[in-house]
Amino acid sequence: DDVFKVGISAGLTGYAATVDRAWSDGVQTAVDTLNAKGGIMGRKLEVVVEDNRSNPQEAVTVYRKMVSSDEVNLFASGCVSAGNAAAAPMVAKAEIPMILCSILPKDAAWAFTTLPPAGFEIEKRFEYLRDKTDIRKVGVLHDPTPYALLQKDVAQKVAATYGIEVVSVEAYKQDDADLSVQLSKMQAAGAGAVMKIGLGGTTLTAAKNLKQLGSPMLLLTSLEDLAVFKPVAEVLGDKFFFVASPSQVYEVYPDGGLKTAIGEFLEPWRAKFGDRDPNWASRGWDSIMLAAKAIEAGQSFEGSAIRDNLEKITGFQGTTGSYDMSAEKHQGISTNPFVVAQIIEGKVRIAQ
Amino acid sequence: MQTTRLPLATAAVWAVSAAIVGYALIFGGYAATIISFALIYAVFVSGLNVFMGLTAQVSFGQSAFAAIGGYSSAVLTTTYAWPPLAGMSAGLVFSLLAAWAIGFPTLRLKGHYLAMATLAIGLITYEIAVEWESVTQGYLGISGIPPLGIGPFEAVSDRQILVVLSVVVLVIAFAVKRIQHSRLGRSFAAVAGSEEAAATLGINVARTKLVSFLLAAGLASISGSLFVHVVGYVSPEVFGLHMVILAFSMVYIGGLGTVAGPLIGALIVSILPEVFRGMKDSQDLAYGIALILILIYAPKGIAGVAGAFDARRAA
Amino acid sequence: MSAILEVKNATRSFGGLVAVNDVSFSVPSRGVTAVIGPNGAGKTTLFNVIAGTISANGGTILLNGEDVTDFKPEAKAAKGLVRTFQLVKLFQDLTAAENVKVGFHLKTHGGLFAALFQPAWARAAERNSEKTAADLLDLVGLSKVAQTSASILPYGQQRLLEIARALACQPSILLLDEPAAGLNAEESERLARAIRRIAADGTAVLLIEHDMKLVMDIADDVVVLDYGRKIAHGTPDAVRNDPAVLAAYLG
Amino acid sequence: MNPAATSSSLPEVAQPVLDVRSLSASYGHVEALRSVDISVGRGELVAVLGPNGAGKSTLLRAIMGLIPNHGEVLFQGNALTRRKPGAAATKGVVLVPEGRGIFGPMTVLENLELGAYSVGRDKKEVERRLTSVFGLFPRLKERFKQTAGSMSGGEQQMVAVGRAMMADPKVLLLDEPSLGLAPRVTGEILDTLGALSQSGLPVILVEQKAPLALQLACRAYLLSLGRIVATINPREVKSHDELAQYYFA
Amino acid sequence: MDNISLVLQSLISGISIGCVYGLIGIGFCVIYNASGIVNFAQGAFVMIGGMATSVLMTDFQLPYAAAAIGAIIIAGIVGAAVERLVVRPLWNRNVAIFVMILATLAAQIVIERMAYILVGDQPKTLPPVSDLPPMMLGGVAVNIQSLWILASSLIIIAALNVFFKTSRTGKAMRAVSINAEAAVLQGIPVSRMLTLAFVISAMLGAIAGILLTPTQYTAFNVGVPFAISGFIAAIIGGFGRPLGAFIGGIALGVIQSMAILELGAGFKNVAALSLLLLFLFFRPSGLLGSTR
Ligand SMILES: Nc1ncnc2c1ncn2[C@@H]1O[C@H](COP(=O)(O)OP(=O)(O)OP(=O)(O)O)[C@@H](O)[C@H]1O
Ligand SMILES: Nc1ncnc2c1ncn2[C@@H]1O[C@H](COP(=O)(O)OP(=O)(O)OP(=O)(O)O)[C@@H](O)[C@H]1O
Ligand SMILES: CC(C)C[C@H](N)C(=O)O
Ligand SMILES: [Mg+2]
Ligand SMILES: [Mg+2]
Repeated sequence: DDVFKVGISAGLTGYAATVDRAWSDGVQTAVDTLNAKGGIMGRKLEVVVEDNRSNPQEAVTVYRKMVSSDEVNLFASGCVSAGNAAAAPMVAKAEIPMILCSILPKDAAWAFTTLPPAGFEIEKRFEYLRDKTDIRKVGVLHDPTPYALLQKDVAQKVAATYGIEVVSVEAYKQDDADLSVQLSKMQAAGAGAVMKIGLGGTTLTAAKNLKQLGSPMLLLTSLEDLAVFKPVAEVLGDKFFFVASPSQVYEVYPDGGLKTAIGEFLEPWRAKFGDRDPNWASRGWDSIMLAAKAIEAGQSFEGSAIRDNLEKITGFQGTTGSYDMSAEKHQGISTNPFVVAQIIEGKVRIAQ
Repeated sequence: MQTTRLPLATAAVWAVSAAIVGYALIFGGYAATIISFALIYAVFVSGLNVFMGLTAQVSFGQSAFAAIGGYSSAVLTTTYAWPPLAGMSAGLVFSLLAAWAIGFPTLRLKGHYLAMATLAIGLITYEIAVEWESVTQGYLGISGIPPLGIGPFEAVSDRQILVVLSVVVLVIAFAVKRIQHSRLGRSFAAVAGSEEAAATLGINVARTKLVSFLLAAGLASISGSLFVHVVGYVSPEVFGLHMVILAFSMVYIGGLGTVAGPLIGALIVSILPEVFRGMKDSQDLAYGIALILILIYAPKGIAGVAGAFDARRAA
Repeated sequence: MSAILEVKNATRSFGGLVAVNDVSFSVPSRGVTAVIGPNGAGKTTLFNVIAGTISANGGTILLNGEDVTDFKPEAKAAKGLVRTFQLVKLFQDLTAAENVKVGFHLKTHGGLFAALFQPAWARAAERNSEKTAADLLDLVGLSKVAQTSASILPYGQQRLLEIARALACQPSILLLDEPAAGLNAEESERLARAIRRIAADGTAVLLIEHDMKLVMDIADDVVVLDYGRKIAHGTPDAVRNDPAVLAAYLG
Repeated sequence: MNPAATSSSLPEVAQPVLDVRSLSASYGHVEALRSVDISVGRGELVAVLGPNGAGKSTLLRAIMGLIPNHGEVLFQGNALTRRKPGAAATKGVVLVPEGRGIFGPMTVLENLELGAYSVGRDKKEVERRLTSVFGLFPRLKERFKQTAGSMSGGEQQMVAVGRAMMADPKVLLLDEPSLGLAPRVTGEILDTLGALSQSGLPVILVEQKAPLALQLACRAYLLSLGRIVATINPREVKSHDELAQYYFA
Repeated sequence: MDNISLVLQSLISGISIGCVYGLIGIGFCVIYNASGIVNFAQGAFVMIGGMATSVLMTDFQLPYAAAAIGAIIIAGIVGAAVERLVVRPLWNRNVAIFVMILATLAAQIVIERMAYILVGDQPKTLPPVSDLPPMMLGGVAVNIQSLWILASSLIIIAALNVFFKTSRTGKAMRAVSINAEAAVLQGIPVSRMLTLAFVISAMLGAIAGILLTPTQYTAFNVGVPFAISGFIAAIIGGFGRPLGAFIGGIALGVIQSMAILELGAGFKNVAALSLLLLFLFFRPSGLLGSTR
């Protein structure tokens, strides 16, 4: 009879576009898969997606629309931290749980996130540098978005434990046309590698700039769509490394529960989207699977019941890791699933 | 009596606006959100209209004052627990001071140079909002801002907010109407017509422009404060270039230099995207095309066309 | 009769061209003084210097004995010196009546407060402006177009409107740059009458004009410029028969 | 129209070069021109007179296609496409507009060269015309490098008239060319116009200085409130008063 | 790298990116000189240049040069379309200058969205014109692509100068921008001039896009930031002056890179814009003075 409505406020345009489109396609894939099996507890699901242009004001508008016009039962919203934060109080008031891929809003009573802690991406890169290279000085290049700032802070804090020194921290903006000065500064400070934190075409710009400067520094970037990385690899070759989530290196990832979980997602995903990057989409998938689990656990579609049961989820195997939630912890992933990867001759592989 | 004939078309513009707001009042919910934003924009655009419409100057940087107002409200009410009205007033004072300091050198510029200088001011303010993290919390923004209210009375429901905003917009429209037909308004019009001629009639051109700029900045500041209290949240993107472009569309589509223009312009430009929302990826495309068509077919704006129609009827 | 305006050794050049070259004369506080001379003689430049629209390179301008050389136009207007332009500069979007009302700026006061709250005195001032504006429009024969937007008035009427607007300032000296240009014989006749009335009411008038009939009819004094220099100064009759003037201008 | 006001003994119009038939134009709902007929032939200079706001400028602008209009404008027997501004100009009908319309930021020389735009790339021809314009206005030759907008009022008028001469017009329309010119220069310009029309060029002259215009004109149209109220033969106008009579007829 | 070479290196970087801004600013000048319009869709032409070249190379397997020429032609066609469909109707209605600016902004949105629908949102890039390692002068790297940009800009500036100052069409275009009605009266085909102006400046924008994309990336949405930088460059130079725009672009680039060097990247735009403001206060009509 009645469908269970999942609302997505996503930055289908604007700076988060790549990420949020993938996220929302992932959510849709999960919903289709569940519906094919008859839905959750016999109730079908339906997705409502609204574009928030990666802008918090729009985000508020579309959240409002989905709350009052579409009467959604659950939000599986995208990765724009600011927009999610802006809408969080209003969503909480409407008693609708939200599962996100951004950092958690200040008042997170109703919000859960599929995003691993900011440190994970940093630690993997430090590990790699420590174990596989003799580079001990790095520069950190980051954009001013909240998630990037968090990572930057972690990098500065934990570097020493890896025997690494952060010799230079430089910012950039998403629409910068040139990063050479920042890179030159890092090089002048003695950095042997650049840790870039942030999304979008600027990774390509950084790579071009490194080449134009004739710089020997390695480039290690944070998670991003593989489609962006391919041209970067063409420019920098084996000087280019990136943090990859397990789904991005599925073929070469060691067998186990995680690989199985990813496989379940990849099957319908690839059927529909071919070799499009699965990373952010797999989080979207996770969000729905988490919700399904919580609903089934509580045998209730009630917002507050879903919320309470989400808090009780432990050991849930998702596509990016295993989720352990609690009343205090709405960020469920607690073991680092990432690897450092490279693209060599057009093929993604785990860096050696 | 010949002279007091009802300006029919202009009245119609007001009636349509009232109907739209009334609809939102009755049905509440999502419509109320959109119309609330539209009314807040109407306040902002009214200021722009004073500066651009009545005084024929141009500013691409009014978002700066909205940001000052908005952030003052946000920071003072959250970090320092001031009441909303006090935060708003402080924001107004800061905005006026900033506008005064900036206005002196800037308003000597003309045309594209004035456009550029004001654009620069808007962009600089935006950058400061992003970079001054210790106060503004950067892109993450400030949440938990209390709703509008005086003492124990708070406008929290959609309808209460709509009523408050409608009253604000009406008061401002009435004020603009009075200014337009006053000595001050005529000196604005004189500066708009010919600065050289205005000066020879004893009008202090620099001061007149500054007054107009301050009015615009004040209204921008108020709109910024209203926004953060209504939404409960603020971040730099609210006051980005996007805001300027939107406000420009509103002021021209509504009708530059008219009293009803800012309101009807804000309503139309806010509703337009909703009309195209179902078009998904083509939404912006449709919006852009609609904007171009409106500009071509109503270059004087809705209220401008109505005014011309009335003038014709009266003649 | 005392001089209201004294121009002493006024000089202004553009690059190598000396447009106004060491010109001195004074304008009595009553009556009409005309400035004539060939095209490019420096008449408009002289006006611009006097009114403060452009700065002088040298010389002094005394208004009622006060040195106002470096005053801005609005400051000079406040001292009673008001001008019109060779190419009319009206406030195009305002009606004729509103244009004149702007002219009352110096004679009225009130800013934002008066605009918003419209206290009794402000309303009274407004009514007064309304009435005086109507009188002034009547003086120049524009009553019929009082409510017409300035931009659509034919050229000749625009010139008259500009004069009415200047008069609204109740200037003690009025500078008119070619007021009769574009008027036909009838209309310049009406203009001449208006100027004579203005002068009779106690406003000194300084005017530039190429219409010799008008100049000879109404000027009490004529200053003749040629190549930036003053070549003659005297009564219309004296000037008319001055050989230098004949050679340079009248031909 | 009041046919009674028309002089009886007008000379025959010799094959009109420009023939305007029931031309009307309005600004919004203001009818500024109501069914006006005028024509000018080879060797003729016709004057258009009338009080301020009569529609003189409107008439010339309508002929040039600058404003929407109804009626017919025949040039050498062919209708000018009236909806396309510039159609008249490219055929050699040239207007010196009210308010001069010079290109202020450009130099005097550039202004003049643009007058000869339709000559194309024939440098020699442009030179030849420049020489003749400079002959007429020596001041322009002295100041050919000055930006036109910084010239004095009268000098700008010279630029405007000079620019029109550069086009080597087939029909010349002038809207108050004497505006702002010193009496002597006015005389010179009007003499030149007389000479040009004698040598065959059809000229329509809108002029406030009616006596001067009537000295040259072979025919004068009197315009009032957008209508031709009289067509007169200047030789028959004996005094200024008589003219005034027409004005207020 | 020692301190002096870091400063020099940053200076070189600033000049390189500045050349890009300048090249974009030149496009603004052409339309302005020919019509008095400030065309904010200029950034879209820059985007089309890089984007179309990339698509023609990868999806249609065209050689670099052919793809580039194809992209320039496409941009020219889009420029003509913008003029015909957006600018002309407004021009004929004699709208206020800022209505026109707003309309070109709307055109920018439309082009951007069409590009998005046609080619998606993934960033793309182009190989450098000549794939050589940077030239090393002491410890300072000068990249070859920037030399290409510099040389092309200078050639374009010289060509435009000759065009506007001496050619009949160029002068006619300036006349149109100053007083369109008077231009009509001289028999100048105003509408053809307008179209031509948009085609030329669209092509210049495309050339800028083709030259700059190898140094970074292009995507459907790079237009607006580029347009703003180009506009600033044009203003610094004195609006309407190609050489001024170019110098202005370099000034902007250098200021930005020095700001990043000394103050940190967060303040790069604040510094550049503040300097722009100061500059406007002291030289309100730009380095070389406006053309009008
Ligand atoms: N800004 C300027 N730059 C260069 N020359 C100028 C400038 N302004 C005026 N001139 C020149 O100075 C001279 C005097 O100009 P002015 O306008 O004062 O003449 P005028 O006597 O008013 O002439 P007219 O009767 O034609 O109006 C003219 O030759 C003019 O070209
Ligand atoms: N742009 C316009 N909009 C509306 N009405 C106009 C416009 N221009 C002129 N008019 C009106 O058209 C009528 C004719 O004006 P026009 O300028 O043709 O007169 P004119 O005979 O040239 O007068 P003048 O001798 O003063 O130049 C006038 O009543 C005028 O008010
Ligand atoms: C995961 C990322 C899309 C998060 C983004 N940088 C933000 O904080 O808004
Ligand atoms: Mg003069
Ligand atoms: Mg006229």
